[in-house]
Amino acid sequence: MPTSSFKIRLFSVLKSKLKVASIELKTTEEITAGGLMDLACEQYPPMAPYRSIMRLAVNQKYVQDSNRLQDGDEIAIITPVSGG
Amino acid sequence: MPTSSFKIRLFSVLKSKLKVASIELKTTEEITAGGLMDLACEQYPPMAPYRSIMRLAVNQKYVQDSNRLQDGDEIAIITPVSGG
Amino acid sequence: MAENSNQRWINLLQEPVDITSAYRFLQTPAAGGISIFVGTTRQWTDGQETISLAYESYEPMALKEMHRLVDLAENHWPVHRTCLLHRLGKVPIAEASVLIGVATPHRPEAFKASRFLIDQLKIQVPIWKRELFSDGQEIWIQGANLPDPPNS
Amino acid sequence: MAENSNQRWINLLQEPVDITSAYRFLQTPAAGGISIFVGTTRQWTDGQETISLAYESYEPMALKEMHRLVDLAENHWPVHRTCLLHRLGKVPIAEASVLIGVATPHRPEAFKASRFLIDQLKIQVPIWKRELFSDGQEIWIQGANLPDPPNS
Repeated sequence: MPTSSFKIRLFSVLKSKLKVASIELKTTEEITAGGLMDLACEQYPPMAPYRSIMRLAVNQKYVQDSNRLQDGDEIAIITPVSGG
Repeated sequence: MPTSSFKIRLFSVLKSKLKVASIELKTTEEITAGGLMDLACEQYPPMAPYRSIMRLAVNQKYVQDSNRLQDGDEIAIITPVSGG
Repeated sequence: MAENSNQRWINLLQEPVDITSAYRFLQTPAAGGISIFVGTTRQWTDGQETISLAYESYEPMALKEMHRLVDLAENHWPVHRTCLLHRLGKVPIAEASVLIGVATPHRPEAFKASRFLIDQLKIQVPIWKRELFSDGQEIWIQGANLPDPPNS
Repeated sequence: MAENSNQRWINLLQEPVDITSAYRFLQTPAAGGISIFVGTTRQWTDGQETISLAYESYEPMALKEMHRLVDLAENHWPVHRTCLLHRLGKVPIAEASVLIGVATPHRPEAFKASRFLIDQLKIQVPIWKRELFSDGQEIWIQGANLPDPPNS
């Protein structure tokens, strides 16, 4: 499998901690939603404390951690929301 | 006991049936809220079918049928309301 | 510090209910949630067409009962603002006959208090609805429950 | 005969929420009950003073989730009109951050549908609140629940 590159949007506390609105991760293996969040926390340690309250959104829909990702997916990490 | 006279306000279906906004009843005995409604139904038979769904209001408060009435009380017969 | 004075706006109206004024009245720095319920004249009920509703009231008692219901709501929930408005006379299709509004610190009590007030208003407050149908029939609507004397 | 077309007004706003327009949108001959919930910026929470709230959103996804929640509400209750508006950016004290409105034939489903929509919005819709306190502290508020993937 060739290298896949995922641009991940960040919001709220994650954007504040990392001081960027998105990060980019590369992988040479198939990866799941949960795997991508684990990888993000390894490469960006300030995210690690939030790992247990992260949900991945793929193409603007929430997915289970077991979902496999596709090259070209629009990806965002969502922490518990607080609108309203 | 001298004769007591009670003016009773009517609304909604009772006012339509009797075509008056109030009736006056006289009694020479002490009377309860329930007794007054019974008397009204005797003297105004078109009211009788509504006897079981009447509540008396005395001085603008609902009362139990067992309440004794006083000369000078402001009295109204209330059928189930339908505001809202 | 936090504002504790409860305020209420209770009225019977001959003119249309103004939701904008009601909302302005309900706004307060003490509230995080405002729940507003508006009852409107519905055109169709079980295939019968309503032309209009008209409301009559035993007005002084209706106002007293409305105040008593707000007293009860204030005793149960932290209600900072309450609005109870009922229109009398004819209310055309899609227009408001009643507006219930409450402002509370959080949303659960806003929903609970406004639901309580509209449910109780429909049992306790001496207001009656006369419904005019498209077939010419005109009837007084009767509620399902007799009103309760307080403390009974 | 009875009007069956459901209509919805869903939006994210940079400007103040206009309750008058929302109410006009909700009015329909098919409705007997309109329930509106407005979330407002509360000044005091457990003795801490809030100066203002500011909301940010993952906007395209937030709009999709709002539509999905209205789909769910329409599948559960006979909802003729739905209004879901959320303001973004700074929301001063006592002003509205969110407005949920539904119009249904009768009142019980109006209360149920609007309560469902605000409760679900607060779990599912990617909008976050940043709170500025009078002591200079400024924090991102985190909800109590992770959002759920649909059909899970």
